[in-house]
Amino acid sequence: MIALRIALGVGLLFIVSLVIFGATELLPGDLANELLGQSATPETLAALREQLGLNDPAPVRYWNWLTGALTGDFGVSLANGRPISELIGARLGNTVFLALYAAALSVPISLILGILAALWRNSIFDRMANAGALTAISFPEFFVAYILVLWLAQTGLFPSMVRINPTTTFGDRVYMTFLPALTLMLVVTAHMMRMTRAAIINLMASPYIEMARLKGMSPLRIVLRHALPNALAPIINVIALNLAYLITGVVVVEVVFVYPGLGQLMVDAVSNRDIAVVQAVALIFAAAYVALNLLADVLSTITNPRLMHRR
Amino acid sequence: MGFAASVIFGLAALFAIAWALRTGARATFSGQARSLAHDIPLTASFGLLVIAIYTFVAIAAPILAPFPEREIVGGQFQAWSAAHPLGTDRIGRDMLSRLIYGARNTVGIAFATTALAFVVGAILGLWAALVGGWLDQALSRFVDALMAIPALIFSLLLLTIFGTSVLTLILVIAAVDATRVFRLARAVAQGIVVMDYIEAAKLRGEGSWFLIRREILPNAMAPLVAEFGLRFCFVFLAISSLSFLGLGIQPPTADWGSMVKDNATLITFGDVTPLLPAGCIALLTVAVNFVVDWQLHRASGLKEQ
Amino acid sequence: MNNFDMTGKTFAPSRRGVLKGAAAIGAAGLILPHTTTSAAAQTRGGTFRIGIGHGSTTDSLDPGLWEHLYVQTFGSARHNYLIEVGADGQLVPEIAESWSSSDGQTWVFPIRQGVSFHSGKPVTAADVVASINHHRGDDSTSVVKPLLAAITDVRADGNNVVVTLEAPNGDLPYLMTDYHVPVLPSADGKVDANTTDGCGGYIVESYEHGVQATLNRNPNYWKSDRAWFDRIELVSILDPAARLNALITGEVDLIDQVDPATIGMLESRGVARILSIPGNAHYGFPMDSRQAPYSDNNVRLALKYALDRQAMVDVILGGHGAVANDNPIGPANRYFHAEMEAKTYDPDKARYYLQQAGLSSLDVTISVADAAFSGAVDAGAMFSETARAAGINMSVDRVPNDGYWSNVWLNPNGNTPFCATYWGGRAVEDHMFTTAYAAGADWNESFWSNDRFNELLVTARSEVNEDLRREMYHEMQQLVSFEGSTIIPMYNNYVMAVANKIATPEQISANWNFDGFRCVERWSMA
Amino acid sequence: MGREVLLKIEGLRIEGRAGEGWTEIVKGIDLTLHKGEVLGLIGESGAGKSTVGLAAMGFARDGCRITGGSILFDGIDLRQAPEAERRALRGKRIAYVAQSAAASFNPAHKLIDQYCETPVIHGVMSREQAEKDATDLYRRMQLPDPEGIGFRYPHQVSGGQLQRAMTAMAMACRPDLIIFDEPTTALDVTTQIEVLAAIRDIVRQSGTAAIYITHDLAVVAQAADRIKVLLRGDEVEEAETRQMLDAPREDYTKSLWAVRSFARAEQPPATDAPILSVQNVSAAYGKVPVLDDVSFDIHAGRTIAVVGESGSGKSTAARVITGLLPPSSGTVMFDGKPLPPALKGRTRDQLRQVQMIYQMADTALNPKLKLRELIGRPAQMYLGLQGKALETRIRDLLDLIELDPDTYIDRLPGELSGGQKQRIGIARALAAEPKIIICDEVTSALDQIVQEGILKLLNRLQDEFGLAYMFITHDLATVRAIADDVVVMQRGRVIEQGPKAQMFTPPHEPYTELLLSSVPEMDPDWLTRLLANSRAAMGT
Repeated sequence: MIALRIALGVGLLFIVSLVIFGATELLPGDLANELLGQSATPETLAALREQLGLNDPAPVRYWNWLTGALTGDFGVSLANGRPISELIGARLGNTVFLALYAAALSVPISLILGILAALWRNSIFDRMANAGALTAISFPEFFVAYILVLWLAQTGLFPSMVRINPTTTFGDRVYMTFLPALTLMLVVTAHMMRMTRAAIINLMASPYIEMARLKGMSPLRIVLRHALPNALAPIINVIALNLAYLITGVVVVEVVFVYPGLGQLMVDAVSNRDIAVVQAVALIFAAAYVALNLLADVLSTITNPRLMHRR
Repeated sequence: MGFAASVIFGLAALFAIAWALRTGARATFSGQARSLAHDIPLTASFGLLVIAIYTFVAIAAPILAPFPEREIVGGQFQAWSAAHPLGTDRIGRDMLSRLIYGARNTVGIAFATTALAFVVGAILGLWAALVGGWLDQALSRFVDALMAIPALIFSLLLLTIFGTSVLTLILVIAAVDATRVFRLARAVAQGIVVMDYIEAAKLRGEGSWFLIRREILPNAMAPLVAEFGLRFCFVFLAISSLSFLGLGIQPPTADWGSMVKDNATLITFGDVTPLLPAGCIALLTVAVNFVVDWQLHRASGLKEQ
Repeated sequence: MNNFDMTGKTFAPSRRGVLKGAAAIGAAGLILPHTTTSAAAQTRGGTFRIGIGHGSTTDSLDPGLWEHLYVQTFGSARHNYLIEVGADGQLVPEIAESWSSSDGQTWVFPIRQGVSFHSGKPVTAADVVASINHHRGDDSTSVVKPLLAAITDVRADGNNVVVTLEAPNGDLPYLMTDYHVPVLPSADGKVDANTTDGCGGYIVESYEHGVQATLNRNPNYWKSDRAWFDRIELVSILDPAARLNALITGEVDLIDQVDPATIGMLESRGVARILSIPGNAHYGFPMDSRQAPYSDNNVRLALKYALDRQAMVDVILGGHGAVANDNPIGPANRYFHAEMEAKTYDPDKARYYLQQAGLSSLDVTISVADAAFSGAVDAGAMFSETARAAGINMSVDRVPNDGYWSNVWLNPNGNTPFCATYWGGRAVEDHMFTTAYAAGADWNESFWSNDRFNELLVTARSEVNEDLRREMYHEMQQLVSFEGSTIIPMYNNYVMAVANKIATPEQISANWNFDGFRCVERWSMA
Repeated sequence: MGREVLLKIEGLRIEGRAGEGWTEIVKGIDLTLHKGEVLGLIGESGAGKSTVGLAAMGFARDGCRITGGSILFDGIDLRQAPEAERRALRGKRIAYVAQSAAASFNPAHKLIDQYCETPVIHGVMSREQAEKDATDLYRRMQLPDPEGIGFRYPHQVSGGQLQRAMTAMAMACRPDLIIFDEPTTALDVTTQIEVLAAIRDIVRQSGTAAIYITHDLAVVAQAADRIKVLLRGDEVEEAETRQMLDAPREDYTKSLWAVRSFARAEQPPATDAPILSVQNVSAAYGKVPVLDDVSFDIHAGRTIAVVGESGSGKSTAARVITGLLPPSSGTVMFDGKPLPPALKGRTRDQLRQVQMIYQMADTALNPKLKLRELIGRPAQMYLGLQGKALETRIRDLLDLIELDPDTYIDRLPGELSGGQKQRIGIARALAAEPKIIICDEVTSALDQIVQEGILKLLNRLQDEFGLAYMFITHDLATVRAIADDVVVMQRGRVIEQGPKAQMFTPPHEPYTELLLSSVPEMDPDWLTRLLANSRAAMGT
């Protein structure tokens, strides 16, 4: 089963690479154009194109890239000749760190808020949490980020930008990355909280919940012990979805906090038509998406006795 | 903090009006409308009121706005005054007028985009669920592949290829959003296609289009409508994110996302100007979701009976 | 987004400071080295952190591909050049101890002895030759290849480097200041273009492309009155608001591209000051003169009268600039024509010219992107507004920043005849005109071709009579201004904000931003 | 009855939310229960019997509220007591056994964990003691593998076993009162016997008082000491079980007793060629075989009943006939000609000839379509009726199923009662003017009185139009009422088939025998007798 899913995932990555390659082919201009900018003359363009191998037809270039990628060689950045693995390495780490950090903040909070909101549904708390979460996602990300900078960075509590390098200690990293993580937390919490609440409330009408109430169990115990385990599958799925977002969709936050992550790299590479880098990053994103979905499915299976323990 | 106070006061006033209107509706209407009015929670009536106001403002923008949308009528960043109640923007256009026209442009574009995404995504999703088999597999895997590409970056790529006219903006965001709608529509429809009435219709020899249109769609409406509300809001945010990346709605068209972006550096200095369009977006988002929550609650409530 | 910004387009540097050198070939070597410059007020130490609105992971270390402020500043911090442009605009010898030519065709540059690269390897004439040759030859991909195309031979002669030209050219020393041509270490006659080694004031400690670079003071730096800071940190901050925040919160000490809208508020914070350096850089709107309706000069004039130049300076530049009269030659130029009739915003006049063109109204589309210059989109909107009163219906098409210079500028697809542009100033009139206004020039963005202008351009080059020459250049400016096809509403200053704890010299170079990229070695802690 | 009163309910009134307001669903019920006594609470759906049962625990479902009366449990006023006190009683002194154990066990936890929850949380015993006790109770409930069964998850245990496990769980704290809410309704007849016996035994052995809620008189007769009959929230009458069975006082009670009186007139054996013939059909879902060499004939104007428990393949046979599941071998002949195996290969006329009525009218009718469209669509599609003619036809059909066209034509299914919905299903089938109607458990979701109406209607229509019915059911009473021919199926095979008279007279195949003997009879001693017989049989 999992082998099939992995095979499907690999197929998916192949489609993604095709789509991305096709799209970048459609982009007006090419790498040589972008590198030389306004100073491009036909002569230098031709020389640069020749050097970069841009004169091959598209299918040939795709094939070259694909065969390289299949043997684990993602090649070098066309723009500056650095190995792509080197370009991506540190940034991938940064992206994952930020995503996990934001998840570490937002998952417990959204679970707790979602559970409490389900427990006290239609109460003032429920309404306030709901409206608050909605308001948080209603503002554009960069707006939220700027407001946090205004309140928390200009007052000197946290740095307004993230300056980390591979030698930064974990503690410093946590401190310096707090604001971007907080921004992302505000962005994703609402979704997860609402899903948790909905999943639990959805189950609250189940006969076994009524049974638990008729067994004299306390409301908290009913929610935690009887509803939550059965609501895990949708909650895990929404967490996976948001984690995927945290890894792949945080360009804006990266820009605002000058965070060296993959999103920025991807946008750079697109604007420079550095197709090798675009492909590599797109594949990392797609792989993250596929892997997280797979992980969510596996976890859903593990937490579901009906699937784990066959008759 | 006068600003914060006036915001709180304004929201409270909106709630009060919503409450008054609901009371009025309960007293005046009869029949179904009356029971609707009885049913409606205060949050939802607040949401409806806000949506109504936005719609009115969007339609009546040319009448309401004191100045034309694009005309430079003063110096840049003028303070709030009688002539310009919300001051002027960075090149001296009247902020209030831009906000009012922004309602028309932003809401209109977001609505068109969401509607398009829903027509395409829902039809394909319902179809895939109904037909199943390889068609379902092919469509689903393709959509999976598209969803595996981050939405923002994919939109960016497409907009760069096709340019940033309002039409391409609508098409691109709708295309990206349609994948999400597809997933939802398919999931919802999978619960419906196993119902006996679908089997009955198949036994009758009905074609796919009839099944989708008459048998599945009416029963999938509730979750789709709820999703519509959320997507509608996400489209706003997507447009403003794209504006941030330099690919949003064309100037000098007034649009709230771009207006936030244009004045974003002012936030650094605690200036409230960018807060106004952002607040407009947020208020509508919250309002729409209040209504959506109510609708969802009604839909699930009716099901239980 | 700013990473789509290509504002750091490559231009040959301004030649504002070459006045003297150009007039007295061979005498330039007499200019005193910097050791005599007073340095009493400057203190050593400290870390200078610069936030720059450019930088990308795809940035190359190869100087032939440098194109924006980040790599330019980074380059100046670690490299030296043959010749430097001083803050006052004069040429200052750097790795070349002096320069001379008997005929203007063969140039000799004696190489300064005792200077070594960070690796310890001494700087030799062979290194200089290889560094120059990197930008020459068929397989060179250097941006300045066309600029150096007139060089037929470069060779080392003992401690001298001898450069031979196709034809006499007094501007060669000026070419050697170009930021693309640093002195790099070589081996076997080739440079390693991707090295971070140089002979400049700072040694690279780390470099993450598109993120940050850290450099430490070169303890063996040959200049004793330069490189005051112990450490330099260059951070790429693309978002304007993030740059501002970084300055306000003290994360960085210097930022470029300050949003004019926030200058007042920033100054009132009292943590930083604004440096606004006037230059000859200018913003413009070229029209493709081959294409109707722009082929009619009346239409062009109508458009020229249909915009409010002062308002643009005030709004787009926040006052940090000056009104331009469709003239690419700036007030700092030798032959600047100051007495031309000024064009002011005059809808009636615009209407009149429209009538002259036989039109009652005009529909045009201007393609703009902030990639052309910061504020170009707003400028387009303002232009469109003021034009309406003149009966010109101008729609603003915001095109993507991404790919602006390849897809929009120079009207490559025939659908963007009217767009926005940006030029760093040229110190020498001939250079500016030849680059962008001579018929058939690669970068003649308006495809303007004027017989009289072209004739004057050639004769003026060889004219020795100063007054006649002035007259010719004045006439050319008149032609460009009133018959040309480029609307140039403003000269923009280099606007940067610097923290109060940094001391800046009294004179800051107008030759490029950031004190000619040399802020890293000229400035110091307060 | 000198025994101590355990529960005393007086003037109980409960309201349920209905749209914008509240309607009363329990209208002043009095109830007295003594220690160790079993009270049967019976009534049709909507009688309020479950609501009363839950109220005995001081509990009202969401959307319900107790508005009047008093509930005294062992001297404690459950209405006045704080929630914490009520909660302390629930599970410990008053336990509940729900209708569907499969739905009422939490799928996420093992049986033993759910069992131990009550005694441990209520502080009655430690976890170890509880586990030991559970094994003992499981054994007494005659569950297989009493040591191991607790460590299974609910989905790993069969429905009948789950129901017994739930009864064991209810007994965990040795409560004074157990509420049984239709504990056997969802089970197959043969399973129902076992569970019923187990429940009766444990209640008697432990001397617990119980309220046994059901709609099935025959079942309640086996378990209860007294019976109380409810109708739409009101009490109809209450009496000792035997007295109630022998001499019901009220007309309503009598009508309940009389339900099974309907029977279709005996038909002579069929002589004509069958209109539809299933010939040696085998079918499978994927690789799982579900039908094995099944053959039977359907004759015009006759009703063939296909009987079997869940999983016997009777519904699959219908799916093969309709073309939803193409058989892996064998053919279905219609009017002497083979029908194309798959739905897609059949012509519109072939589709028209075989119509289907479903068990759950709720899911068989699109809830978003008005009756006009629901009924009109087949007429429009097959017969090409339009406009006025279509309208007339729809009205005629509504008349046929005894619903007033003016009132109902523009209603939605949600606005109808269960019986009315099933009638719409019938009208929809009739609209196609078919030769054969397949009725898949069409009455099993309905109350008995309503069932009777539907059966009578079907019978009348059959006579009127000469329809052939294929009647899929697990209910032998229904078979007795309307079948002409009977097919008994078990595990995908036909066990026995023939005319009704033959099938209901011995000798039977053993499985048929078991089915027949498992149908509860309206005799308080029936279960005791049956168990004694079977034990005797096992003993020999």
